[in-house]
Amino acid sequence: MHRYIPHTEEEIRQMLEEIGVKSIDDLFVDVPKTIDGYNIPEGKDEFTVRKFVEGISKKNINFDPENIFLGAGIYYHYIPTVVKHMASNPNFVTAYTPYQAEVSQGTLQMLFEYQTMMCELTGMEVANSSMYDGASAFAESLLMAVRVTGKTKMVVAKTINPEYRTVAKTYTKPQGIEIHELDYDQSGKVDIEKLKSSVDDKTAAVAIAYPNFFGVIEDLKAIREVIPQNVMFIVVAEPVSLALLEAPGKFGADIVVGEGQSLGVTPNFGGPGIGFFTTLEKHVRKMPGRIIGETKDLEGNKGYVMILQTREQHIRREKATSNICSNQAYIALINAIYISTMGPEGLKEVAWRSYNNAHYLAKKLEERGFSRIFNGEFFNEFVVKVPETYRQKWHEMVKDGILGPIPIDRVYKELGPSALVCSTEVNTKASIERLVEVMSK
Amino acid sequence: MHRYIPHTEEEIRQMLEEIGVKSIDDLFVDVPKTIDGYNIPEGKDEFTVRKFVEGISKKNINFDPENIFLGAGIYYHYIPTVVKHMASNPNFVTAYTPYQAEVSQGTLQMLFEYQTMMCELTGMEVANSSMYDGASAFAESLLMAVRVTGKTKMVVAKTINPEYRTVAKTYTKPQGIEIHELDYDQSGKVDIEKLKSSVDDKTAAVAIAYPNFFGVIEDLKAIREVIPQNVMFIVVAEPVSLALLEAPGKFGADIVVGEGQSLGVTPNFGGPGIGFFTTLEKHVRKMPGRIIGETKDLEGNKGYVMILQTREQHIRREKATSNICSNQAYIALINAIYISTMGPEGLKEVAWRSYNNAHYLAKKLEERGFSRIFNGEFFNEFVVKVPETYRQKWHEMVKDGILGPIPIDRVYKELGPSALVCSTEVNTKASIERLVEVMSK
Amino acid sequence: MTIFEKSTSGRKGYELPEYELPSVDCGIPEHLVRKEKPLLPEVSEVDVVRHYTELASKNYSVDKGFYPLGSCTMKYNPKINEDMAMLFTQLHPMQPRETIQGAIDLMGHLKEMLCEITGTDDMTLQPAAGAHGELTGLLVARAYFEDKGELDKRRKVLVPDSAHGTNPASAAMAGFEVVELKSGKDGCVNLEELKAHLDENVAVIMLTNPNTLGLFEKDILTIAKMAHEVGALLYYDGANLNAIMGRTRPGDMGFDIVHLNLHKTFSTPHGMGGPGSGPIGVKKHLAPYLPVPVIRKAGEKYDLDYNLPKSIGMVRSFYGNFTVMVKAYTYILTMGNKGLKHVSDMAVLNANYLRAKLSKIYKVAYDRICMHEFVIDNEEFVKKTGVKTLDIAKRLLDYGLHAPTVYFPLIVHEAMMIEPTETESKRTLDEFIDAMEKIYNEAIENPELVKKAPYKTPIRRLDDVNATKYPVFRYKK
Amino acid sequence: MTIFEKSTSGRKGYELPEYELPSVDCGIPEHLVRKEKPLLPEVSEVDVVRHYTELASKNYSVDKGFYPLGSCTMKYNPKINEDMAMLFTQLHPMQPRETIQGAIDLMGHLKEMLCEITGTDDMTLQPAAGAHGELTGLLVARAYFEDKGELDKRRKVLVPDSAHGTNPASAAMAGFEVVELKSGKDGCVNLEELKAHLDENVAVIMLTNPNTLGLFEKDILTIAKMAHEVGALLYYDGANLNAIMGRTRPGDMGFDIVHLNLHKTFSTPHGMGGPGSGPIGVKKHLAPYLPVPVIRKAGEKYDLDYNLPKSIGMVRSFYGNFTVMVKAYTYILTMGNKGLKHVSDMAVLNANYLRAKLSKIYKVAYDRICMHEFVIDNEEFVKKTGVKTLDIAKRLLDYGLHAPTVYFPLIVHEAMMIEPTETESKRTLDEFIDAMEKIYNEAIENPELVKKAPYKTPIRRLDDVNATKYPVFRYKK
Repeated sequence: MHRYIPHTEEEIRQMLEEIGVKSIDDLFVDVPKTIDGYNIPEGKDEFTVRKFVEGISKKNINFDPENIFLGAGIYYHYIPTVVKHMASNPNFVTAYTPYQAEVSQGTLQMLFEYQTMMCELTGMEVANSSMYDGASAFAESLLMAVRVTGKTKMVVAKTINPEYRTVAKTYTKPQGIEIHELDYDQSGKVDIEKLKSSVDDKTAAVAIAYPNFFGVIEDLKAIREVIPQNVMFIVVAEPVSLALLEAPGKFGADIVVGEGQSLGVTPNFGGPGIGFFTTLEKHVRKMPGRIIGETKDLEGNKGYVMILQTREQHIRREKATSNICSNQAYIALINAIYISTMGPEGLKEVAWRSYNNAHYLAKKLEERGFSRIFNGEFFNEFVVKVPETYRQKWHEMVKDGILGPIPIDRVYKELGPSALVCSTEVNTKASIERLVEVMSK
Repeated sequence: MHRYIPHTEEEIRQMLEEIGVKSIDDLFVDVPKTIDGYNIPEGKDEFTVRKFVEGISKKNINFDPENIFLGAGIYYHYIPTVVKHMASNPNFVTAYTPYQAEVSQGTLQMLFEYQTMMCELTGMEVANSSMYDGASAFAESLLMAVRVTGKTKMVVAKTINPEYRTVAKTYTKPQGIEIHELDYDQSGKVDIEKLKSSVDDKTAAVAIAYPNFFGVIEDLKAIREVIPQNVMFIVVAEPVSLALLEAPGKFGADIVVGEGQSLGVTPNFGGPGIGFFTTLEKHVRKMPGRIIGETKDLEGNKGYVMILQTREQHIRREKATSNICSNQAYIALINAIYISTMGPEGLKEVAWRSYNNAHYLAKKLEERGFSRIFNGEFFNEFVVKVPETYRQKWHEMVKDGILGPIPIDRVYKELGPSALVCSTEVNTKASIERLVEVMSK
Repeated sequence: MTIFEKSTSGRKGYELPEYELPSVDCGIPEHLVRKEKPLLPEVSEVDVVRHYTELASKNYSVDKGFYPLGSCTMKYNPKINEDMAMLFTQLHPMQPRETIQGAIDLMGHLKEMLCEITGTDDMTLQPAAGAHGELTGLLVARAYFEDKGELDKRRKVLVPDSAHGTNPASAAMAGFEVVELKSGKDGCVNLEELKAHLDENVAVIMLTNPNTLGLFEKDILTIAKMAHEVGALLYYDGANLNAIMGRTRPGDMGFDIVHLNLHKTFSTPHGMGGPGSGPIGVKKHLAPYLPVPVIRKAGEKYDLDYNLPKSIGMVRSFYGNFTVMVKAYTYILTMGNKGLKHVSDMAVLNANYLRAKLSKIYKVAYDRICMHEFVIDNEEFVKKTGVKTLDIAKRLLDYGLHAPTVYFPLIVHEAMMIEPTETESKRTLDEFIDAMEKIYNEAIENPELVKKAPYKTPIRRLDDVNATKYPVFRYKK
Repeated sequence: MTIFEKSTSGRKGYELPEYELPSVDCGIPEHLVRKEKPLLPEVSEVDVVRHYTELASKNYSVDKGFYPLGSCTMKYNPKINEDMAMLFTQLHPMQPRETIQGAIDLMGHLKEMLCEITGTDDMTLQPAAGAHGELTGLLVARAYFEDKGELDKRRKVLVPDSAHGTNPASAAMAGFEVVELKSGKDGCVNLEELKAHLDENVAVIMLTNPNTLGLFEKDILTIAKMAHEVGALLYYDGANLNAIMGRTRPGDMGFDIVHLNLHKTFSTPHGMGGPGSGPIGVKKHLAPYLPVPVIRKAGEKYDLDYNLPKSIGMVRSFYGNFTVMVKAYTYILTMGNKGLKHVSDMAVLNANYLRAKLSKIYKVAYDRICMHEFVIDNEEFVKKTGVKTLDIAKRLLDYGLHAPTVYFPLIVHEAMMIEPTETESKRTLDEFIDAMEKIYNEAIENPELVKKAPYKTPIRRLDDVNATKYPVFRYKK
C-alpha cells in the first residue's frame, strides 16, 4: 500500500477474484521477467524526499534578478503575483489535452484567447496553441516553408540565436533542406547586399530575427523589399519587444515564431518555455500544431473546439504537418494570464523600460571604455568588446552576486572577446551602476 | 486608478452623473473632514512591497524543525504537502461565513466533518465549528459552566497552560466568577486531596489539562471520581495526544476544549490557531459558537446548514451564549484536511513517536544529570531541573540552530530553575542527541 | 458524500519518515490508553485531493464573483497578501526575543499605521476578530472606570437598535447592562432618545459610523460631546471603516475606543468566517488598561511591553492572529495614504451608483446619498407579490451572484443591505442591477419561480427549520 | 465571455516599481515603432482572477475525478512534485557552470535511474515531449546508419497499424519512408507480415509494448532477434511503460531506442497538453549520436558533455523541459524500486478488473488478460442501438466522469480505449462500471437521450464540423 495507490490487501483479493486469477503475477504471464527489481533506491516518504531535493537545489546559486544581465533568449521580467496564483489552479495543471471539449472549455477558451493575443502582438492572422520552444518553432517554420513553396533552400540570418540555428539544422537535414547562412554587417543587422545575392529561384524562405541575437533591431521593411514575393518571409521575434516595435505582420511576414518565455514565465533553467507560431490564413493548412477555433453548441451557445485536426499526426499520420502532440499548453496559460494582467500599456512599459535601461547601461559602459561592436539601434541587448580576461571576470562576478553579460566569442569567433549585455525592467539604477563598476575593475 | 480598483476616469464620470452629483466630494458632505491625508507612506507596487516585507522577515530566525524542542502549547509536526495545497483553494480562502447555504455547501460540509472529527477525538457528542484559540475556548468553557450550573466558582488546575488561565481570568472577572487555583503534587498531576477539599456547593466546574502544561498525563478517571456529579468536568486536551490517550468523553467530561494548532497547522507565531470546543448534547444550547447540522433540500438531497442560531449574537444579542461571530473556520479546514490525510493510524503514529521521542530524550538527559522534576507519566513534554545559567544557554543555542526547551521558572517560581522539554515526531535521533550534548556542555 | 463514507479500513494517505529510535515501553496507565480507534477517514492522498476539490467547487467566493454582503466588506483579496503571510508561518511565539525581531517590527509598524488611520494613541493587536475586539474594548473601559472608582455606578452600555448583534453581546460579556437606543426617523441616532438615557450611569456608547443603514451620523460631534460631558466613553465599531478612510478618523470624531476588522477593511480574506483580526485603538487615557504585551517603539526597533500593571490581562494567547496582521500590513503598504482614500471614495461611489439605479426598481430605505452601503426596504414589495426578501436572495444565486445581507438591520423589516465595495467594476454592478430587475419582474409575473429558488446551485433550497428542530450534529455510521 | 469582452480601455491590472532612470531619446527608426495599440485585455487584477477562476472551473481534471484516457496514463499528480519544481524556476540556463551544479546533478541522477528503468546505456533528457523523443530517436538511428554508410539503403521504418499517430509522423519527419504493418488476429504483431516487410532496407521497427490494445507482444524476443538479424533497430514507444515496471525493461527485450513520457508514467502533470518531457535512452552503440549536451558522471558530481562529434546536434534549446524533470525525479524518489513495481502491478490489476466487469456489459475487443489498458469494441452495439461510441463518451461526462479515448486504436472500429491507472480506488472503478451500465441501458431504452448528451456540462455538445469548415481562429471585436 502507498499513499498514492489506494488498494488495501482485502480489495486486491476481491478484485483478483473478480478477474478470475489467483495472484498479481498471473496478470503478467506474457511478460518475460528479466529483472528482479531495479538498482534504484527504495521509495521515501515526502518529508525525506523534500529535504533531499531541497539539498540538491542548494547546490545552485540563485541571483537577485536586479543583478542579472544575462539574456540571450531567456529573460527575467517582473511577474505579477497573480500569474502564479491563477496558473496553479489544479483544474489547469491536472487536465489533459482537451479531447472532450464539453468538459474542457477552460483550456479551449484560454488557448483561443492566447492565439488571439499572439496574433495581436505579431500582427499575424492565425496562431497555433503552442510549440515546444523558440528553437523548435523556428525549425518547424522552415519545414512549413518547404510545404508551402515546394522549395528547399533557406536563407537564414547568422544573427538568429545560435541554438535556434543548431536545432533547425537537426530538423531540416533529413528533409534535404539547404541552409544558407546570411552574414551581418557593421550595424549588426543582416547585410542587405548579401541577402539580395543569396536569394535565388530555389529559395523557399528568408529568416530574420527581430530584434536579433545581438539585440539589434533589423529593418524588416528594407528586408522584405528585397525579397521576391514568392519567397516566404520568416521572422523570429522577441514578443516583449513587439509591444514597442512595429508588428512583423505589418512588413509582410509570412510566418512569425519565437520564444514566449519572456511573457510571464520564469526562466526554468531553460525549459519549459514556449514556442509561439503565427502565420497567415492562406497558409494555415500547412501550419504545424494544434489550433483552437470558435463554434456553437447545439443550443447555440458559443464554445471552443480543436479545429483543422486533419493536419495533425493522430489523423494524418505520416502525412501530418508535424509530429507534435504534447505541446506547451500550460505555458500558454501563463502567457495569457501575464498578458491579461499587463495589458497593452503594461507590456509597452516593460518594453520601454528594458530599452531605456539597456541604453543607459550602454552609455555608462561606453563612458568606462567598453565600446559597442555594432552601431545598429538595439532593443534590450547589445554586444560590447571586452578584455581577453573577461570570461574569468564573468565567473568572479558570481561572488558579487552578479550574473553578468555572457561572453559570446566562442560562438561568434569573428568578434573577438565580446559579451552580450542584457537589461530589462528588473534592473535598477543602482544595480546597473554597480555592474559597470564591477566590469570596469 | 489602481490595479485592485477598476474604475477609469470615464466610468467615474458616468457613475457620478447617474447618481446626480458633480464630484466624489459631494458624496461625503455629511463627513467632517478632519484630516488631509494620513501620515503613512504612499502605496507601492507589489514588487517593492514584496521586497520590503521579505526584508522584515529576514530579521527573524527560522529553525529547522528537527532542532526545535520548544512546545508549551504550540507544536511542530510533519504537515503533509497536500494540506497546504488543498487549503489554499481560493474557494475556501475567499468565501464568507456560509450565510447562503446553497452556495456554501463546501464550507458547511467541511465544518460538519470537522465537528465529527473533534467529537471522535474527544469522545464527546457535539462540537462547535471553532473558537479563536485554546485559551479563549477554555475561558468560554467556564462561562458556559456558569450558564449550565448557575454557579460561579471554578476549580482550575494550576497545571493548565498559564496563558489559558490568564485569559480565563480576563473573561471571567466581569461575571464575578471566582477562580480557585488547584495545586499539583510531586507527580506533576493535580493534588487529588486538595481537589476534594476545593470543591464545594458553589462549585460550577473543575478544569483539568490532559496532558497538562508539564506534559504529565492526568488521571481523569481518578479525578472524575472525586468530583460530585452536579459539578461540571472541563478538560483542556491536546488533540494529537488523544490519538494515543483514552478520550476524555470516556471519563465523563462535560466539556472538552483545547488548541487545534497541532493538527496540521503551522505555528504562525502563535496565531492563527484554533480553539476546539466539544460538549454533550444535553448542554448544546448553552454552548457558544456556530454549529453546523445536516438537513435536506426541497428535493430531498442531503445538505448542511447552520443550526441553533437562536443561541447566537446576531439573533439573541445581549442574551447570546457568546459574542463570537468571526471564528477560525479556515483553520478548521486545515485540521480537517490534516486529519483526513493522516487518518486514525497516522495520528496514532504521530502521537506514539512524539511520546517515544520525548521519553528517549528524557532518558538521555537523565543520563547527563538532568533530573525530571515530576515523576508522573508524561506525553511529549516534561520538566527538568536546569542550572541557574540555563536561560543564558537557551539564547546561546540559537547559534547552534537549536530552539531549545523553554525556561519556565518565571511562571512557576516554586520550581526553581527549570525548563519544559518538548519532542515530537519531527525530531530525529541525531537532533535529540545533539540537543543533549549542547545542553550538557 | 462525506469523507467518512469514502473511507476504507486500512487505506492510508500519509507516510512518515522511517523511524530510527528504539521503542520504549509504554508507561501510560492502561486505563488512560485509548481503546477504540476513532472514526476518522482512512483514505488515500488522491481521495483527500478530490474530496476537498469537490467541496471547494461547491462554494461561492470573492474569486468567483460579486459578494455584496452589507457590513461584511467582501472586497477582492490580493494574492500577494497570502504570499507574504507565508514568510512568517514557521515562527514559534516563544522563540528567544532576538530571533523574532522581524515579527515584532512588523506588528509595531502596523500598529503605528493603524493608530494613524484611526486617530488613536495606542493599540492592541491581540483580539482575534471584531467581536473579540469589542469585548476587549469594553473590558478596557471597565478597567478604566474601575480604576477611577466609578464602576459601581457605570453599569450601562447604550447600543442603537441598528447595531450589529455583537455589540450588545460583547457588552453583556463585559458585565454591562445593555440599553437599546431607538433610531430616529432619519435612520440616525435620535438625540432626544440619547439624552433620555444618557447619564452618569452610562459607561459606554457603542456606535457604528456610518451606521448599518449606510448613513453617516451627522450629529457625531454632538454625540461625542454629550457622552464626554457625562463622563461616558464612546466606542467605535470598525465594521464600516471602509467608508471614511482618508477623510476623517474615529479618534477625530471623539471616539475613545475603536475596533478594526482587518479582514474587512484591510482585505485579509474571510476564510469562510475566520480567522479575522480585531485590533483596538484607544485614546491616551485608556492606554494603561490594554492587554499585554503592548508593542512599543524602542529606538529604531520595536519591543514588547509587559509592564502594564493596570492591564486587563490577555484576551487570547500570544500576540493575536499574526499572519492575518501580515496580510493587512501588506495591504496597507500596497494602498498607502492616497490609495486608502481612493478605496473609500470608490466604495462610496459604487454604493451610491447601485442605490441610484436600484431605487428605480426597489424601494431604498433612506433614499439619499449613502456611504459604502445602503438598505432596500421590501416591505411593500413582499405584501404585493408574496415573494419574500429571502426568496429574492435565493434567486440571486441562480444568476451567479451572491445575495446581499438580508433581514438586517432589524429596524427595516424586509431589509436587504448592500455593500458593493470598491473592487467591483461598473460592469459587475450593472450585471447585479440587471439581475435585480429581472427578479423583480419574475416576482410579479411568476412568483412561484422565485419562491422555489435557487435552481442552479449545487443543492436546492435547504430546510433549516427542521435542521434545528431535529439537529444532526455529526456524521454517524 | 472572453477576456477581451471584459476589457475597458484604460483599466489596468499591474503596477511596476517607480522608475528612476532618465529617459533616453528613442532611437528606433520611426517606421519600426509600433503605431497601433494591440488589442490586448485591459482589466483589473480582480478581473484577471475571476476570469481564470471561471475558466478553470469549466475544466475536468485529475483532481476532480476519474480520467480513463487510454494510452494517456492520467494518474494522480502528487502535489509535492509541484513544490519541488518551484525550487529551480529562477535559474538561467546559461549561468556560470559552478552555479548550477544542483540542476546538473539532478539531471544526472535522473538519467541514471531512467537508464536503469529502461535497461539502456545512455540517455538524453532534451526532448520536450513523447513525439519529440520519437523524432530524436529516429534521428539518432539515422545518424547511426549514416555513420555506418547504410543510410542510402535503409529508408524504411516499419510501424504497426495499431501505433500512435506520432510514430509514422515522426518517422516521416526524420526522412524515412513509413511502412504500415497490419496487426494479427490476436491484436499483436503478425510475424508473417513482419517477415514480409523486413529486409536490409529497414532502418527501424517502432513498437509500443504493451501495444495500444493493452496486449503484451508475446513474440517480442523473436521480433527483436528478427530485427537485429537484418541490421535494423528496434524502437520502443514508452507511452505504455506504466504496465511493465519492475518486471521487464525495454532494453532487456531487445529494444535499441526507448522514449519515455515523463508526464505519463512519472506523473508530472499533463498541464492541458504540455509541457511534457520525452527522454530517450539508447543502447551503447547509439550513444555517440545523442543530442548535446549529454550529462555524464564526473567523480562525485555530474557534468555536461558537449564533445560528441557524431551527435545529431540539438532538438531544442538548452537541456529540455527541466522543471518537468524535477517532478519526475521527485516521483521516482518517492516511489523507488518496489514502489514502481507496485505502480505497474496495480495499474494492470485495475485494468483487468474493469475489463472483467465491463465485459459482462460491453464487448471487449480482445477479452483476455490485458496489461494496463484494454479496448472495448462497440461495432455491434452501434449497429443495434444507433448510439455511437462518441455518444457514450459524451454521456459519461454527465455522470461526472471523463470519457476513455475513443476511435483509437484505428484497427478497432468503434473503439473505447480504457486506462484506469493505479491511483484509482475500487470505489471509483465501480462508479465507472455503474455509469457504463446505466448508459448501456439508456442506449437501448432511450437512445435519443444518449445521442444528445452531454446535458450537465458547462456547455452542450459542440459542433466541430462547422468549426473546421468555417474556422474562427481568434477573437475579433
